[in-house]
Amino acid sequence: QDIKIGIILGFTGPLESITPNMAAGAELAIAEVNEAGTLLDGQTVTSIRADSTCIDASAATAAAERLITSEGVNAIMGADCSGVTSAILHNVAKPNGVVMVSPSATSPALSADDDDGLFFRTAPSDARQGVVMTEILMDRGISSVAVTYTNNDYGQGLADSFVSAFTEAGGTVTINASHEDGRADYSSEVGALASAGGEVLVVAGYVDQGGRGIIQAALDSGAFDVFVLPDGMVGESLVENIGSGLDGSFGQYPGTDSPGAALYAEMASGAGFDGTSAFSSESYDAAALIMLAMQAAGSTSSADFKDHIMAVANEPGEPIYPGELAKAIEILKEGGEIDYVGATAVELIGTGESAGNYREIEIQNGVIETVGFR
Amino acid sequence: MIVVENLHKHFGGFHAVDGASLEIRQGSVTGLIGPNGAGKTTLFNVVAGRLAPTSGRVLMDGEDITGLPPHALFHKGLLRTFQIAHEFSSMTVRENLMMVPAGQLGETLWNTWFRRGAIAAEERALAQKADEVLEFLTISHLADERAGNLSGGQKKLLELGRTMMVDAKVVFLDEVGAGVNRTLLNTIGDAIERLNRERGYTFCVIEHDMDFISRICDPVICMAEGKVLAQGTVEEIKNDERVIEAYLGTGLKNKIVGTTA
Amino acid sequence: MTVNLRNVGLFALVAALFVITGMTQSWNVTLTIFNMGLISAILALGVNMQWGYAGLFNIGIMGFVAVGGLAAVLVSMPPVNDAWAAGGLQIIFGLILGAATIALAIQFWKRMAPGRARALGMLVILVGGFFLFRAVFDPAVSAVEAVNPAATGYLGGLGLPILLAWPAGGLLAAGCAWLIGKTALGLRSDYLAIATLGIAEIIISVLKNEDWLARGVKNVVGLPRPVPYEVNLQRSPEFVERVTAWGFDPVTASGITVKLAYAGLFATVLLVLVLLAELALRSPWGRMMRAIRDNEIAAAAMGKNVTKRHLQIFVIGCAVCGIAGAMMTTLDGQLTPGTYQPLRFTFLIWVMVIVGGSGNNWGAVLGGFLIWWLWVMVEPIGLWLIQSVVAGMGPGMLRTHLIESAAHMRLLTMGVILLLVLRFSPRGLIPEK
Amino acid sequence: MSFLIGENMTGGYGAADILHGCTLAVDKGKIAVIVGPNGAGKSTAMKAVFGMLKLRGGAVRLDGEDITTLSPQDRVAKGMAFVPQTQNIFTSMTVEENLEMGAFLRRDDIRPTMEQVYDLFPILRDKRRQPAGELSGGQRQQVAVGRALMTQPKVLMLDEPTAGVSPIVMDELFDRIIEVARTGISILMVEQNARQALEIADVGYVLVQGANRYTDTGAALLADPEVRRTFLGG
Amino acid sequence: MDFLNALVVFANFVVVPATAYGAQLALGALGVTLIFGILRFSNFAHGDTMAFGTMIAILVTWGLQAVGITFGPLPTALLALPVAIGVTALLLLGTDRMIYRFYRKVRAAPVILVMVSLGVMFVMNALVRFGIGVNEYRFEDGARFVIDARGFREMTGLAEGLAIRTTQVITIVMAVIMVAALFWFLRHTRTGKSMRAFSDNEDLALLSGINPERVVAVTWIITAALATTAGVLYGLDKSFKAFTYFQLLLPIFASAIVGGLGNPLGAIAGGFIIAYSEIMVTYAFKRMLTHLLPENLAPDGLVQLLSTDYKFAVSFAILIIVLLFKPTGLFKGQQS
Ligand SMILES: Nc1ncnc2c1ncn2[C@@H]1O[C@H](COP(=O)(O)OP(=O)(O)OP(=O)(O)O)[C@@H](O)[C@H]1O
Ligand SMILES: Nc1ncnc2c1ncn2[C@@H]1O[C@H](COP(=O)(O)OP(=O)(O)OP(=O)(O)O)[C@@H](O)[C@H]1O
Ligand SMILES: [Mg+2]
Ligand SMILES: [Mg+2]
Repeated sequence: QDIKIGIILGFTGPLESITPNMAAGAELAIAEVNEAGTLLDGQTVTSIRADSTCIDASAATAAAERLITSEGVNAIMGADCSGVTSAILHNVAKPNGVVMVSPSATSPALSADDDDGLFFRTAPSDARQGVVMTEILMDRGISSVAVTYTNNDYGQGLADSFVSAFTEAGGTVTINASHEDGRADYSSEVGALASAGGEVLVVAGYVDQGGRGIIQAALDSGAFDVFVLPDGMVGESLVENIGSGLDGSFGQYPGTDSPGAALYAEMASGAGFDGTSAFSSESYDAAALIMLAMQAAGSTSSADFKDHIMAVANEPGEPIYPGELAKAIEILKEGGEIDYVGATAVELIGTGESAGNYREIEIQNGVIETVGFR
Repeated sequence: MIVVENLHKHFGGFHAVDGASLEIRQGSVTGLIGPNGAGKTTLFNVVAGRLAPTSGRVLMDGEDITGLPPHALFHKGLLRTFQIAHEFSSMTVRENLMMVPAGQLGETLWNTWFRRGAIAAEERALAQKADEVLEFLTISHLADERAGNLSGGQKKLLELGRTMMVDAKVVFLDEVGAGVNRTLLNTIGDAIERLNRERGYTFCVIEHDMDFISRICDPVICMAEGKVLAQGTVEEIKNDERVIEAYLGTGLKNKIVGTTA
Repeated sequence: MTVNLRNVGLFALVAALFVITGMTQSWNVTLTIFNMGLISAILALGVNMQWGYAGLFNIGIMGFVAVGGLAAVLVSMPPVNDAWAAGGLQIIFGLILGAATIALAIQFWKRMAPGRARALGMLVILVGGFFLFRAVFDPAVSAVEAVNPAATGYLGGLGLPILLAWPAGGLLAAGCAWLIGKTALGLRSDYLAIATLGIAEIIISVLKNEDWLARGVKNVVGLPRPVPYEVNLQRSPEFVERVTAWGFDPVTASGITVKLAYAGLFATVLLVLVLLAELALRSPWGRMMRAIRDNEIAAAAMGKNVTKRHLQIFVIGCAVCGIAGAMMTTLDGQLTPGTYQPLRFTFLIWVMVIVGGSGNNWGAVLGGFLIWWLWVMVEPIGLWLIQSVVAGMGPGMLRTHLIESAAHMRLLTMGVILLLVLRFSPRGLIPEK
Repeated sequence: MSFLIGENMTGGYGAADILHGCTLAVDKGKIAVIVGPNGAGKSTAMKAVFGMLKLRGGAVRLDGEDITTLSPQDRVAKGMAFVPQTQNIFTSMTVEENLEMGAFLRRDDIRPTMEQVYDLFPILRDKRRQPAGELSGGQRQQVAVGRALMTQPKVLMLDEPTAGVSPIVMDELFDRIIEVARTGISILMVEQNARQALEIADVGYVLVQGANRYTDTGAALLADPEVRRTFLGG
Repeated sequence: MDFLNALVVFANFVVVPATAYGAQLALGALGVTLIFGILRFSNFAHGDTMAFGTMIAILVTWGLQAVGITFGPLPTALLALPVAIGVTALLLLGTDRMIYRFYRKVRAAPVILVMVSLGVMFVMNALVRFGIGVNEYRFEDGARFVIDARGFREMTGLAEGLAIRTTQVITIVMAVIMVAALFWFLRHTRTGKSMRAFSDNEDLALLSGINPERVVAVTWIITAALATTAGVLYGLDKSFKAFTYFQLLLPIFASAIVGGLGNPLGAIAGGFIIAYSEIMVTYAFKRMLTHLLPENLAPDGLVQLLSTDYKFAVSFAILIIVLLFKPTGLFKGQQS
């Protein structure tokens, strides 16, 4: 009998350029498990993709309905954008009692939601990141920043939490302005940001969306030289596309000093995709968690394994890194305990969302270098 | 009935109507002639509220009606036809006529939902009336044809037919005759006279066919270059030097008119 | 109402599509699509009123759907008392101030003689009013948005049953439409279109950025439902007993039950609207509208008040869209301003109307069902197509590339099907007679 | 043998036929005038001759050659010109551009012809830079005829060229048509100003319900009291 | 108190970007307006036509770069442009033959054609994604700046910098040339006039011996040239991404309409109006005023009329206001 995992991401729509790498991440984990062939005594896992469109709640609901009631998936890896995620959760996953693990929905509202214990996310909470970012800035002696965020719940949540943390710590935010993804031109945003001034520009956006457009325009017009890059902005494609102009910019993204991220990036490039692309590693971890929890519960039924996700993700137990899923299955089979670390140093807290350990990075000579952990 | 006072209508720098003053007397069939581009249609358009005048006034029964919208003028009993036919092309000929009367019960949404019976009765009456008009215009067989498919002349007849659907006070006819068969035009002329006599309609008729004008119009006003050139009975106008020079000419046509009339 | 065999056949065909989906996929999937199909049909009906009856080219549908959605939040969510205390009344006062400024400016413009003094005076009023408005409004907004931003940060709603939101959505949309119509209906065809499109974008901007109103991009989730929750049904022994007795799985049955309940509500609304629309269309009112659409100049000369009629139909059509918008938000259970994209909420609806047959209510309804079904089903269809293509292919670059691009088949399939339908019935499936 | 002949034409727009075996012919340098009640099928017959309507029966021959299957465009190339009854000008283009479009297929110098048109219709010279859609009804008609004259055709087909044209211009127009015919161009026209038209016609057709009712010289038709009463308004 | 610096700030953040963006919009709008002017429908596939043309240009550019051909200080993509135009023209002609021609024949209403173009849009959308994927590509080479901010500061000794990109200059020059050429072509050449005649009255055009197929073909070819050029220049200046090109459609349509549909000059004017209004209304004048005003008067706030959140809304609001006063656009456009 087959295990089916649905991968619901916005393959068309505004996030279409990052979703392929996210899906590839999840499928990499699935392939790894199948390779081992030991999950639940040799069951194979198949994945089924579906398009959440990121923005169309109705279409996403219909797609999820199809995955669950027609294809009969055992769990869902997804969705990506918070709006469609909560629509799917409430309209399909909950009624049918199916576990959802989202790699990228970060809306704080989702934590407060009544989810029947079915919803988890490997993306860290926005609130935590704001604090970490503040610490980094303060340590660098920067006290005045301009902030721009992508106008969705991720961007706004992150910007809000950062602004409150930063002002509390004594810093000044000269402007806190949104930008829309996928727009043709960001001159007016950059104009306003430049006019407001600030030592650096915090860009709470997506690496190949408006965030990059803003940085490009800011560099071109000489408005800012240094940028602060939160998780959505850290990715190879940024450095590739912008180049040396980014040198000196810094930021943070989820990660510990565990070697997970590097391992994952390597595996990804081995499989032919960019593992550093936004939320790709979170996707790998989401899929891995689902499968490991199944193994731990010894069941493919959501009602059974939903209670094991926290346990496999957190201590105590043997730390598990990307590429070690076979080992993890082995341990679980023998009744042992694991602490899934994965590519993003997963640590689930509260109702099941990533605690958020962060890796501080800086761009030097066109390379993203890790300079510390927080 | 209708008094036009020192009316001007400018298009950019061009003065299409340039200080025209005229009166259409109650109960008359007034002819309006003049060379192409004299400003006749423009004058109609201003009177009927389609165009706002640059300056000047239009009075109806002593009331200033300048600048009133066309639908308001319709309700005051002022009707017009178009030189270039404006049929409702996707509707049938009968529907073209039935839509004309104002204040139909069924034009209110509420009634369409809750007073179906009354509407049905009204519709029957309207349809009958429309069929009478079509009969008169000799196009009964086209009642259910799409108006867009009519021949050029038939469209002109339909234009006229619409004005016959209601009780008008004053009707402006802009070249109903152009493209209409002359035999039929005579019948139309008779109808105009009859409506004028029996129902007391006042008419103002633009026409280039002098036979037609001669038959039914008194008085006749001749416009040229946006102004009133001459005014009088048909005979006076026909013999007016200025009118002959600007409009009638002395060519072939008049010879024929002379020999056959 | 003549029943035409071909039309019945078309409806049967679309019904068959749904049934086949139900049998090959699952009834839950079918019903999910069907429910949105009902809403789409209502939307198409609204657009058809404006375009099909009166020739108004409105591509701002998205805005009215969103306004309907907003109504759902404002009616059904519980009020946030802290937020009201923090600055609710001040916000209202600010808004009144803003409205008063505009009203004053308009009155001023009307009363004064044209000239530089008028322009200047108006400018002073507007600028002064703007700053006054911002001075009152901005602090209140900050105060409200600071109230527990993660969960609320807005004023909340009235806490009434969500079914009331449907007529409320219609009314709110009608109100907006009236304001817009008063100003913009002088425009024609494509110019009107882009103006309405712009207004829709403005409405969405407001919805996204005015967090005090409906939480902006943070979304309002967990709207109350007019129907029971599936989980509650599953927990109800009575329900479980009954459905198991009928041989159903309780989880599946609960999903179907809930969806059928929605379907019943939506279908009622749709049927009532279709009935009213049909009665209106097949009456002198409809004839007058068609006359106006055919030739405004002649209609005006025949005593029809074109402006007034345009406004009437614009408001009604938008109200219908507003009702549908409120229904859709109810079905989704959340208001997601980011969802409102012109492609999905305006152009797709237009496709429904045109493919169905503009000017014909039944056509619009049919188009609504068919196109929505396609919009959802092109994904698996496209996937299936690509799989059948690569099935015969050996492994290789092209094969991988095609499989990776499978998601884009959705767009391709949609495009091709749209073109095919339009090719074989260019006047729509059920044309205006 | 006639220069242009539409023989036994049968056809219509949809299912029902409008034309029932109608025949129209004109000799080189002659003027043929078609009259008849409204809706008789005069315009339809003209369109049929010009290939804008599919015929179910009959044939159209130009100078002995069968052109029944040619497209309107090809007929233009063969030297035919047509002024339709309605929508016969380019409203958004200036008067001068309208005339230029008439001469679209000509490669020689069109200035002299244009001057001739302006001489014939002086008002058009004043309005040459004005969009034709802004002209008065009669002026439009003049533009339409002018456009056709610009073609320098071998056959000129006119559908009610004088509708809405003032008497003085109408006289000019008829004069001019006679002149044109004298240069060897054949003229086929529909007229409701039938008495004036038949006066100058070499041959006249009375069309009723898509079929020929009377065919004779213009003068003979004018003299026939029955024809006068029923079709020419007495 | 420094007038020059204020001026430079304004130029750098308002004038230069708005002018370049305006020119980009204008080039796109020209294509839309041409199709509307001649074929009489609003072509929703235009954004994706631009994307398709740009995709070809990128592929060719990569090819050229691979064999070592570049264009000196100018972007190599300009060399690839003619090829891209050619391929796009073929695609459009093929589309016309297979799809649009039928609707012309049955004389479908413009709105049907709009829906058809929506279908074409979906297909082209997919073509581009199949062809090059959904990722973002930079394909610009050559000199990026005519003058950059740092260079300007060093050169002039001013506190503020001014940056002008090569692509911005090229775009503006191209836009001016293209509109002039198009205007001249439509007004003064036989083919151009025949195209206008065709759009005005198809039947009568036929009666004048105008070959409709030729008119249509020429229209599509010019459209291909306009769309590809616009797309490539935009991509050079910003970057190429299929989704963004689709999103460009709205401002492009807005530009074409506010200028008056069917009028090339209107497209240009419209592009600049949209661009300037987007940028001006949401611009924060704080920095400029800090330079202009004495220190004690320097503003605390941003001195911004509306936050950038509303930039799209504002440009549409301005568009609506313009239309209220000029119901068919600034340059008296056509109506369908
Ligand atoms: N919209 C317009 N813009 C510019 N000029 C116009 C416009 N409408 C009419 N004109 C000009 O105004 C003049 C008067 O036109 P009008 O239609 O009133 O003439 P008319 O007397 O009705 O002529 P006809 O007998 O040919 O119908 C004409 O020279 C015409 O070119
Ligand atoms: N496009 C069309 N589709 C269907 N029927 C049409 C169409 N055009 C004309 N007809 C019908 O064909 C018949 C003949 O029309 P035609 O235009 O040939 O008349 P005509 O003799 O030119 O009349 P008129 O003197 O009024 O111009 C009319 O009864 C008309 O209703
Ligand atoms: Mg006139
Ligand atoms: Mg005719």
